[in-house]
Formats: sequence, structure tokens, C-alpha cells
Amino acid sequence: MPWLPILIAVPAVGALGVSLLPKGSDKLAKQLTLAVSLVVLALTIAMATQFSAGSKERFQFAQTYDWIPAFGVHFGVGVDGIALVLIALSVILVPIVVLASWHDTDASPDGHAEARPKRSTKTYFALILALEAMMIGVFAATDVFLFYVFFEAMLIPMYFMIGSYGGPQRSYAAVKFLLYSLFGGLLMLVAVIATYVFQAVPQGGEKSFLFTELIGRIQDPATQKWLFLGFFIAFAVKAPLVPFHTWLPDAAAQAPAGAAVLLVGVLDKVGTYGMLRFCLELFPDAAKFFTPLVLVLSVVGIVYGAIVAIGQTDMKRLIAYTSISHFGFIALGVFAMTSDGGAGATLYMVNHGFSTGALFLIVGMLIWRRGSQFISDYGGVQKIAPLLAGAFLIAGLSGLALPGLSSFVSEFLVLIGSYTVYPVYAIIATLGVILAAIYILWMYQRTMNGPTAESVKGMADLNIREKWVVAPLLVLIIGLGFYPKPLLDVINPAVKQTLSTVGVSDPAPKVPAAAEQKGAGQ
Amino acid sequence: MTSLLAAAPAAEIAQASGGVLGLSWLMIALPLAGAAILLVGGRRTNSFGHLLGTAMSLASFVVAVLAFFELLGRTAEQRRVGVELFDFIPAGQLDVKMGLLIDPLSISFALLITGVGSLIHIYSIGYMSHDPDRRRFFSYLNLFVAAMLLLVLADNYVGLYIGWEGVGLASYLLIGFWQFKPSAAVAAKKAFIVNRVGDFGLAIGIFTLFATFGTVAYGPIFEHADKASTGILTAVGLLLLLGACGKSAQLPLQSWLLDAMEGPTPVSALIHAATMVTAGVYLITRSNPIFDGAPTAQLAVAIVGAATLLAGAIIGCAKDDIKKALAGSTMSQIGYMMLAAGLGPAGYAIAIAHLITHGFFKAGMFLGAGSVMHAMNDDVNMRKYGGLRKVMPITFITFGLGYLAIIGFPGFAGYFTKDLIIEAAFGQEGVRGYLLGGAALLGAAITAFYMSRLMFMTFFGEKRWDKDAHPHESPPVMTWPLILLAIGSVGGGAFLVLGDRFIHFLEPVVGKPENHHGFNPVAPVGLITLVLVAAGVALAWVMYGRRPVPVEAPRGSFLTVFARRDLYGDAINESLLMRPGQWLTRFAVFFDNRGVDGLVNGLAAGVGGTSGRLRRLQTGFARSYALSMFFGAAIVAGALLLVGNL
Amino acid sequence: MTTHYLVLSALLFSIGAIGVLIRRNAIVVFMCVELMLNAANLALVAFARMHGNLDGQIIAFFVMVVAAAEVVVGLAIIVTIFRTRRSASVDDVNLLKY
Amino acid sequence: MGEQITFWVLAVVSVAAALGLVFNRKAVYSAIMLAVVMLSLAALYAVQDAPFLAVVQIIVYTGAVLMLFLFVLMLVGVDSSDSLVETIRGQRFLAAVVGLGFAVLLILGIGNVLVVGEPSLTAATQEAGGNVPALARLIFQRHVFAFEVTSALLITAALGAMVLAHRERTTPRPTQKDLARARFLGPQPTPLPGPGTYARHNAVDMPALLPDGSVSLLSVNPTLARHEVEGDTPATTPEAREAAVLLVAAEDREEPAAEAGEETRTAGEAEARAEADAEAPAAAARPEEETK
Repeated sequence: MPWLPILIAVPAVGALGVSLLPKGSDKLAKQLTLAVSLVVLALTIAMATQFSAGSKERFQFAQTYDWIPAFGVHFGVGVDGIALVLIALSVILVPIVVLASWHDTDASPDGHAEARPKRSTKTYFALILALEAMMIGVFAATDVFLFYVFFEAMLIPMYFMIGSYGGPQRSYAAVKFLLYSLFGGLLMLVAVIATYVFQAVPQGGEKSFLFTELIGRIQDPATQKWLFLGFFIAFAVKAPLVPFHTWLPDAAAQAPAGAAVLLVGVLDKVGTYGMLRFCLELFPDAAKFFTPLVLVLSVVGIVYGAIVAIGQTDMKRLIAYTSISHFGFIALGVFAMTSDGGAGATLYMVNHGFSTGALFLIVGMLIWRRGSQFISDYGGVQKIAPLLAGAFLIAGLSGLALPGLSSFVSEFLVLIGSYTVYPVYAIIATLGVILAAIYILWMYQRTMNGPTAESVKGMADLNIREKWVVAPLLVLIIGLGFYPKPLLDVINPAVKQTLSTVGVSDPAPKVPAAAEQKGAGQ
Repeated sequence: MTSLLAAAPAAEIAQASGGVLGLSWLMIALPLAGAAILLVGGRRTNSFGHLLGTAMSLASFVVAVLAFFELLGRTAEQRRVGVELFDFIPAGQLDVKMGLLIDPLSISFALLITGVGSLIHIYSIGYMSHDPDRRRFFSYLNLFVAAMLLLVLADNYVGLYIGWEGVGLASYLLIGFWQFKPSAAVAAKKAFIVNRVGDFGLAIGIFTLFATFGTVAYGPIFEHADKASTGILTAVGLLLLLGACGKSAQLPLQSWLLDAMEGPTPVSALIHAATMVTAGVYLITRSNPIFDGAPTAQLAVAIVGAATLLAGAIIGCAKDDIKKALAGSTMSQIGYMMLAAGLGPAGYAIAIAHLITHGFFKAGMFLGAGSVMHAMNDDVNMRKYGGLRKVMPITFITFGLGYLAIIGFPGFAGYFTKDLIIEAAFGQEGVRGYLLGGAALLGAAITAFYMSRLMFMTFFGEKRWDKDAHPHESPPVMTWPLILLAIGSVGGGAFLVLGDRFIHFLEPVVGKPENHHGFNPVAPVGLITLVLVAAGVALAWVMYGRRPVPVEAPRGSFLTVFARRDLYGDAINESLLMRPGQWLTRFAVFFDNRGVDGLVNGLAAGVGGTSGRLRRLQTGFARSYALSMFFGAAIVAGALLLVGNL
Repeated sequence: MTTHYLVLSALLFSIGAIGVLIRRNAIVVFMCVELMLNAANLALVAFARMHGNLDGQIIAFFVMVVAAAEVVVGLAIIVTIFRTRRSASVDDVNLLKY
Repeated sequence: MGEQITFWVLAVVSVAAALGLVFNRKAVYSAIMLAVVMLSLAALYAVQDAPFLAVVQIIVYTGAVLMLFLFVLMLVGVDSSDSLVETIRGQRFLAAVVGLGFAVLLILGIGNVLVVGEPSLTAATQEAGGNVPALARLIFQRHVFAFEVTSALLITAALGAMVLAHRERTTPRPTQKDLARARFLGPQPTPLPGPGTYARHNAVDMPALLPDGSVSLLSVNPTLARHEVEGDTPATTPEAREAAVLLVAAEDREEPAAEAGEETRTAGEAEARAEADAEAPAAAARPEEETK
């Protein structure tokens, strides 16, 4: 069964269907979108049950069709553990986002600080589905060219979601987002084409864009370095790493909450996913050469993002800056090139999607009630909306990687994995843990604690729909915090495969105690 | 040291098979389930929430007691029992298997946590009876108990770390329980953040352990600790010490504990006196094989302990807030434990013994203070108390017993354990012994002074109550825990110390002390201690018992102000960390908006400006365009002529 | 001899181009464009003769057809513009600018 | 030799006509000049062994295209002429420089083309039996697809012209009742005086005389009157001159008919008025305009 093409096709067709609905059928559009996204989720779960973690194949469920034979371009899809968990992240987030965005296109209620007119509902939901198709496609692509196509095409729905449905400065934010991404994308396009041109074709082989065939074909060190930079800068803009980050706070702050979740939760992961998949495996020597640079960027991003987050006055911008800090962690894990760091970074991508997604959605609910993104407009919400505050706290604590919540496992793995090879960087990165506590708890204190502010009096607590939005995320956050094994079991072989392609191995401990422990245990 | 370490019984950890020990995970699971039910159940559980929470805590206590007896039933060598739970983090090299380690050390803590914890649960039923959020309070208490048990029962550093931050979370939630008070919210946040600084050290310590040993489990690490270099062990030891300082409010991370008194009093009793703050002592005792290989780190522990015991005691002398005075005392007492733990195998068991007796008497006193506050309309200012012994006899008696225990009145719990610590400190070689011992001795005197001051100001003297204060004795649900804790304060020390019962019990974990010779009631050090304690009490009597206490605090000497301001700890933090931090944050935000983003926007504006100017070329006159096209055509023609002769 | 035709065609073409550039009456501009096309045709016919095949003439033929079509549409556009703007000056149609 | 003479004569004629086309201020004259150029070119085609093209040139260009130009000229206003003031700074100078430069370059380039042997099309046309059959063969065989496409283009162009020139009526067509009502509501319910009444002769440009002997400005079609003035031909009668002057003065937005005023008056305004006359509803508005 061609699982992945179906997975891409279902939401794409759904998007078309939703956009073709007659005018005025807003409710139907929402229900149809939700149904399609749930179908996709069910299909993904069905696919995941057939995934075999121990398989020797590089990609499972692989399907390859010729697309442009003249240039060796294929419609090639397939997943390994890394791609699978990220696809799972996407398809889990989409129904939640759909449910959370139920009223996002309505006109703003009375008494809102910012008056928003009613906007086309079906277009918005069709865009979400279109985006879902592309998100699945980008993670499933096994052809570099196909990856690039999805990578760039994803911008389009997101551009409209920000530019048409966002806050007061939406068009500035949308254009900034688009220009930044296109800048990165352009560099990547050059690198993609150059990769095709400069590949060393083995005897009897053909030039190809297929990822598995490209591995090891770029041998010249200088070429590797240039191509690595081409890919890396695109991914660094996407991820985003400091100093390519300033589009994210604007985009995330202006985007509607649901779009912000998809943007930060999934779209940006394409950047770090790309680093892990393409930068490392296609250009291993260049990756090793540039590792110090990337590590500096990551560590600076971790600390800098956190410090700037502390100083924010706008909740959505604050969360965006925390994400910049978190992306630093992910990049650190990827470029530590240890099995722990890699597994941690991959797990971090998933967990960050859930925890930041939850934060954005809950903040979105707050903003929907009050109409302001500014922290100073809130205060004492816990007293009148305890559930909302509780959910906010759990999501926030996950953001600061509290043990027992999902982010902890990944952050711990990243740090421990990088500490074994780059202790100094890891120690500086660990400072981010302290700063995380400051930015999250300070925001929580200013919005939720203290005497109830005049402006939030009469604020409603979570309603049924919102509980259904928040509950799955919190369950995932807590569940994965205590039992991350199912994900790690899927991720580990893929990470090991990646690292063996790069040709690195974990450093051995100075006093190997673990081996003896296993021996003693038997 | 190392030779002794090799002899230390890092014995094989036997796996539990069946029995209560196999079910010991219930100790954690029960209160955790309680917390989950109460939090998820919401208002529906309001009616029985406090009962459920207490029941869960008691059930956990029962499991702990049963496990304890099962452990007692084994021979000393077999008293280290592992319980494998599940595969927690299976990654490449790091493979964390979640498991529990039931040994004399952890079971002692488990008993203390669940025992004192249950009493405080019961007490809180009365104390919080008027609070609309009582259910939430009990769910947080249960959460704390679960996290604290995980901290002490886990068989690896990651499990410990989870519990470590878990209790931090519970502490955060409980300090900020009355979150509508800004001071409480700020105190909660401060506690969490300062703790995170400590956690930073603990985390890096764990990373170093992993990088060195390739595992985070206690068993293999301790077994191979002697093979690692002293440098690494010292580094790990200092990092763990940083973690311990954060959690146990030791210098320089002490500042949060006094603010933490914003929480409800049972919380102060349970978390900020009896259990959580002692986690640092647990960490160091648990990691004894590492510290034994790192004398420098050990010395650092002892110095931190000695410094803190003095600092806490000095702070305790000047506070008029009854809870803050007790908090200073807690700092000081934990300083004693740290000092003892820093003394190596000679001190571990004593530290834990003092920790347990302290758990009893300090919890009792905090609950007593709570009872007093309950009676005085939640006023914490001791200057407005006075003469309460007559209206609150049970509180007075139980508090008094705790008081006698803490100042080390012969026969009471503190007498045994504290004297042992002082003695052990003097037992160190050379100047070090005199300095540490001297500090401990001085601390004992100051302790006597400030505790007596507290006693006299609260229970003796004339009434200085507010007009609307109508003190009364607390209900039985609150007094019974006081009585039970008072029994512990009276007999705990003798029970543990006499005959070296506890020291032998802990031997499988911390090793046998070198030249230990039992408790000697007439040792010279002990006698000097008694004299100093008596002097402290007498001084307090002169200053606060005989003379009337002014309701308004006098300005006081430099030293008083110094102590009242927490030894300028907050001021130092503020000027060294907070203000530069704020500046840094402001600068970073400015830099990000104007620098990084400004660069980008400037680039955009530059492009925009250039195109705005170039745009003017588009006059809209078709003839201008035609002219430029024609001009281009002419150039092309010219170029062709030049290049190829057309 | 044929070179003369080419020179003539170049002259006519340039004159037409100058006309396009300096005249403002849209119809006259159009006429100048026609003049340029005709000049090009002349060159094409001359080329056909030079090379001894009919391709140049064929192209000239097609140029004429296209020119006719262009005139039809162009004049219709001029009429429409005139109707709305009351002017046949190309300078008055300058809204499409910066 | 015959060809030489033909060429030189026609070359001079066509260049002169082309210059006339460019530099003549009146569009109608330009059109005539264009016709001259085209006819000359037709002759040159004929000389160059392209009889078919010569014929097509005359029929299509001189016949159809030029007629179309003239029609549109009439429609837009035959009297419209360019003002001589250049509005775009430097346009004329630059155009001249670039144009001449281009001409020089082109001549330099093209003049260098060397012809090998006697140019002749005989070989190409002989087989088919003449120029026209040879062309037909090429058009209908080798280039038949392009030919069909051009036919589609022509049809599209015709349709496009119709669509563009067609005007959708946005208001209901005024009925006779509407027109009558408008007329009686206006300032001039009576018919306008015809030209030439009481005047010396009754030509269309001769204004009628009022009982007091003054001219009636209403009686002459303004287009004709202005034509007199602008045509630089002296008005034949004092009355006509007076009528023209008065008429010009009556137009409120226009300068007095001085030399300078004529220079700056834009063609647009004059044509606007001409168009207003053509409008059906304007019938009622016209007297109002003229009484100002």
C-alpha cells in the first residue's frame, strides 16, 4: 500500500474540497477539515504500526516514481524513524490546530482591544490542509529536489495564513517571513542544483537527485563546504538560528495562534530536520569542518534567545524567542554528532512541537478572550480561570524542560550527548535551563498570579472545545515525559544510521562502568 | 581515604523479588495518583480531596513501614535492594533504566517523608479548613510527597534529578499557593529560579558522571568511583555541592528559603524544614563514594556547611517574623548536616541522624508556629505575641519540647545528634578540626540564644496582642500531629544514637566510620557545648525574658540590621545578578530590535529606498520608455558592430 | 545595388523611430511604427533578393499580416482611450507610473 | 539602369515623405505622407522581384490600413494637431541624437554587407513558374501552420477591435420624451439658428446675423469655426473672423486666441469639446456651454 503518497494526497484533496465549498458553509468547512485531518491521523497511526524499528532498509514505505527523468528527479518518498516521528508530530498537531482555530476567522467579539473583521473561513481551513500535505511531503521526501519543492511550497499557505489572518502588523510580518525564507531557499536551490551537477557518478551510474544515491557522491572538500553552506543557511533561516532569527518573533506574534503552532511547531522543524538529514549525511566532511561554527551559533542562540525572551512584553513574541533558544538546543544536539545528541535533538523536535504548540494555543485562547498580546494587560487570571492557568503552567513548565515533562528527556539527551564531546558548549547551553525558568515563570507570574486585573475580570475558563484542544497536548507532554521509549526506539536506529554515514562514533567513557553493569546484571 | 573506600561495602544490589519491597513503587505511585485524581477531578473532588490526599500519604507511609521491616529482616549485607521499573530513556549510549533502590539510607528518608508528611497532611486538614482551595493544596502536597520519594528512592542520578526538580515544582506551587498575593508569587518564582541555579550544577555533575562512567546508575558509578581521577571526582563533587546548596538553601544560594515562608505554614514545615531542604544532605551522603575520592570537594562541603550554620543562626537572631526566624534556624541546622556530611565517613550517619531528629523537632515547631498564627489571625510578628503559654497549652508544650530538642538540652533529640556533629568536627585533623568545630560550637550557642528569644517573645512575657486577636487552642486535628512530632523530638535522638543503632544501620551505604567510639555524654566537647548553650539561653533571658519586648522593632545595631537584612544576601544578589541581568536583558532586547532586526530592516529600507528612487524613472510616458529601448537597441547594434562586424 | 535598399531601409527605420519618440499624437505615433515596419519589410525584400530565396518575402508577408492585425487592435485601443480620456496624446496616458 | 533611376527617385521621395510624416503637425498630412512612402515602397518591391508583395503593399497597406488610420483620425477629430512644445525634458534632443546615431550605426553595419554575385531570384522562382506560385507554394506548404495561425490572429484582432471599440450602454437609451424634456428644461427650447441666415451667403461656416446685426455664435458648428482660425488661413470675411474669435473667447478654459495661447492649448481640450458635440445627451447641454 503506497502509504505516503496517500498521506500526502488525502489532505491535498481535502484542501481542494474545502476550498470548493459554497460560500457561507463555514461550519461545514470546519467539520470537513477536522474530519480530513483526523483521517490523516488515523492513516498515519495505521502506517506507524507497520513500521519496523529494526528494519535494515534505509527508508521504509519507500515509493519512487520518475518525475523529470532528464535531470534524475524523482517523486521519491519514504520514512525512517526520524521522518516518521516528525510526520506523526505534524498530523497530531493539525487536528488540534483545526479545533483550536474554530473561531479564529470570526469577527472579534465585542470589547476586544483589536477589532478584526470576519474573514473567509473555508480558505483558512483549506490552507491548513494544504499545509499539512506539504508538511508530510517535506518530511517524507527522499529526493532532494522533491524536498526542495515541498520546502518552498510550504511558504505559500503559511504566507497567506499570516498575511491574511494575522494581527495588525500581519503584512509586514508575512513579507518578512517570505523574504527571509526565500533568501534561504534561493541559496538552497543553488546548492541543490550544484549538488546534482557536481556529484561524482560511479561506474555505470546516472546522475540523480535521490538522497540515497547522493550520499558520498560529493567528495571534493571545497565543493562540500560550499554546498554545505548553501543548505545550512537555508536551514538556519528556517530553524531559525541566531542571527537569522528576527523573522520568527514577528511572524509568530502576528500569525493566528493555530498558524503560529504550525509555523513554530512543524515548519521550523524542517530546518533542523534538514540539518540532520541533508547537511550531515550529504556533506559529512564539511559538517565536521563547520561544527565549531554551528555550535557557537547554537549556544549563542540558546543564551541569547533566552535573554531576549526575558525582556519581551508580548506573550507570543516571548514564546517565539524561547523557541529560538530551543532551536539552539536542537542544532547543538544535531551537530554534537553523538547518538545521544542526535536522538535528543530529534526527540526535541517532537517535544518542542507539543510544548510550544500548547503554549501558543493557550496564549491564543487568552488573547481571544482579552484581545491583547501584552503581558501587562493580564494579571491574576488563575483566580478566575484556574484550568486555563493550569494548562498554561504545564505547557510552560514543559517549555522550561521540567523533568517529568516531555521536553526534559530531549533536552537532557541533547546536553548529555553534547557534553561528552564538547563540554564547554554544553555547560554554556545548560545556562539556558536557568534562563528558561526565568522567562517562563516570570511570564506566568505576571499574567496568572497576583491580584486579578480589572481588565480580565469575567474571563471565562476553558470551554469544552478548548479542553479537547489542550487535553491531548498535555497528555502527550506528560506521557512522553515519563515514557519516551516508544519514540526513542523508533528514532535510535535512524540516528545511528545517520551517524554511521557521517562516520563518527560516540566517545568511550573514561571508566567504562556501564558495560560491566550489563555483564553483572546477567 | 581511598583505602577505606575500597573497603566500603559497595555490595551487589540484590534485585527484589516479590514481597513488599517489590511493591515499593507504590510508595511513589499512591501519592502521585492522589495528586492526579485531585488535579484532574477538579471541583468534583472538593468534598473529599483532603481526606483522599491524607489517605494516600498514610498508605504510602504504611508501605514504607512494611518495606522497612522487610529490610530489617535481612542481613546487613543484603539490605540494598533494587527494584527495576521500566526502561526510561533508551538512547544511543545513555540508557536510563528507571528503578528504585531500597537501602537503609533511602528507607530512612522514606519513613521520614511519609511519616512527617502524613502528620502534616493531617494537620493541614485543620489548618486549611477555611481555604476554598484546600483540595488543590492537598494535591500539591501529594505531588510533593511523590516527587520527594522518587528523589530518595531512585537508583540513578536521572531519577534523582527528576525528583529533585519535582520537589522544586511542588515547592514552587506551594510557596505560591496564595498566588493572588504578589509577594507569594514572587517568592515562589525566586525559589524555583534559585533552585535552578543549583540544578544547573547538579545537571552538569550528572553529565560529567555520564561522560566519565558511561552510565548514570548509582551501582556501577559507585563501584568504579575509585578508578576515576581525583580531578574529575572533585569537579563532580563541587557540582553536586552546587546542586545541594540550591536545594538546601546553603550559602551562596540561601536567599530563597526566607522568602519561601510566604507559603502556608504546613508547607514550611514539610518542605522547607523537614524534607525537601534536606535533599542536599541526601545527595551528598548518597554520593559518598564520589566525595570520599575528592577531599577538596569534601572540605568545600564542610566549609559551606559551617558558614551556613553561622549565617542562618545570625539571621535567626534578628528576625521578628516567627516563620523567618525558624527558617533561619532551618538553614543553620542544615548547615550542621552539611558540615557533618563534609566530614566523610565519620559524619554521614550523624548527618542523617541529625536530619531525622531535625525533621521531627523543626516540623513540630513550624506546625506549632502555624498553630500560633492560626490563633493570632495569621500575624507572624512575634513582637505582637507574648504570654501565649496560658491560652495555648498544648502548642506551648509541644513547641517547648521541640525547643529543648533544638538547643540540645540533655536527653532531647538534638542533644545527641548535634553533639555528635560538633565532636566529629573537632575530630578532624589539625586547624581544620578546630575551625569547623569552633564554628559548630559557636552555632550551638547562637542557636540557644535565638530559639530562646523566640520562645520568650512568643509564649512568655506580657500580652502584646492586637486588639482584635482572640487566641485560642487549635482543634485536635492540628494538635495531635504536634503531640506526635513532640514525642519524636524527645525520644528520637536517644533512639537513634544510643548504642550506635543508626550508624550501624547505615553502614551498608555509607561505610564504617574510622575511629568512632559511641556517644559519650561526658566528653569535654559536650560539656563545653552545654555551657555555651546555657550562656545563650541566659543571654536571651536577659534581653527578652526579663525586659519587656517593644512592639515596634528598635533600629538595632549594625549587626542586627545586617542579620535582619538576611546578611545582605538579597542585596548582593540584586546588585550582582539581578540588576546586571536586567541591564543585559534590556540591552539584548534593544540589540535584537535595533541591531539584528535593524540591520535586516535597514537592508530592506535601503533596497526600498533605492527602488523608490529608481521608480521615478518610470514616468508613465511611453515615449520615455521607447527612448530608452531605442537607446538600448542602438547600444546593441553598436556592440554587434564592434564585436562581429555584424 | 541591393545595399542601397538596405541603407534606405535603415534611414526610413530611423526616421520612423525618431517620429515615435517625438510625436505625441497617438495616431501619428502609430503611423511612425508602420513606417518602421515598412522599412523592415524593405530590408527583408532586399535580403530575399540578395540570398536568392523567397524566405525574406515570406517574412515580409507575415509582417504585413501581423501589422494589419496590430493596427486594427491598436487603433481600437486609441479610440477607447480617447473615449474615456478625451485625448489622443500618448503623454496623457501616463497613469501607469511609479 | 532603369532600376537605378527608379531607386534614386523613389528613395528621395520616400525619405522626404517620411520626414514630412514625422514633422508635419497635422495628422491628416502625416497620413498622406505615409501613403506616399508606402506607394514608393510598393514600387521598390516591384523592382526587386517581389510583385506579389508590391500588390499586397498597395492593397493592404495603402488601401486598408491607411484608410483605417484616416477613419480613426476622423473619429478622433481631424482637427487635432500636436502642439509643438515638448513636455518631456530633453526628449527631442535625445531622440534626435539616438535616432541619428542609430541610423549611422545601422548604415555602417548594413552598408558593409557584401553581395556575392548578381542578386537574382530567378533560380528560386523558376521552378514554380513565377513569383506568386513560388510564394504560394512556400506559404501553403512549408509555412502553412504559421499561415493558419496568422489567420487566427487576424480574426482575433478583428474581434478584439470590436470588443474594444464597443461601448456598453450603462444608462437606458434616452427616449424622445426624455430628449424633449431635457430640451425644454434647458436654456434653449427653440431650434438653433441655421448658418448663413441674413448673412451674405449660406455656407456652413457662415454665422447667422441677429436682428441687431451682430453674429449669432450659435449658428456655426464650432469645429468649422475653429478650423478657420487654426488653419492659419486668413478668414475670408470679417464676420467669420469675428465669429471665430468670439467663439474661441467663449470657451472658458481656453486662452485667448493669441499666438502663445495657441501654442499651449492642448489638443485634448479641443477634442473634448468636439466629442461632446457627438454625444446624444449633449444636444441639450450644448447651448448651456455656449452661453457661458
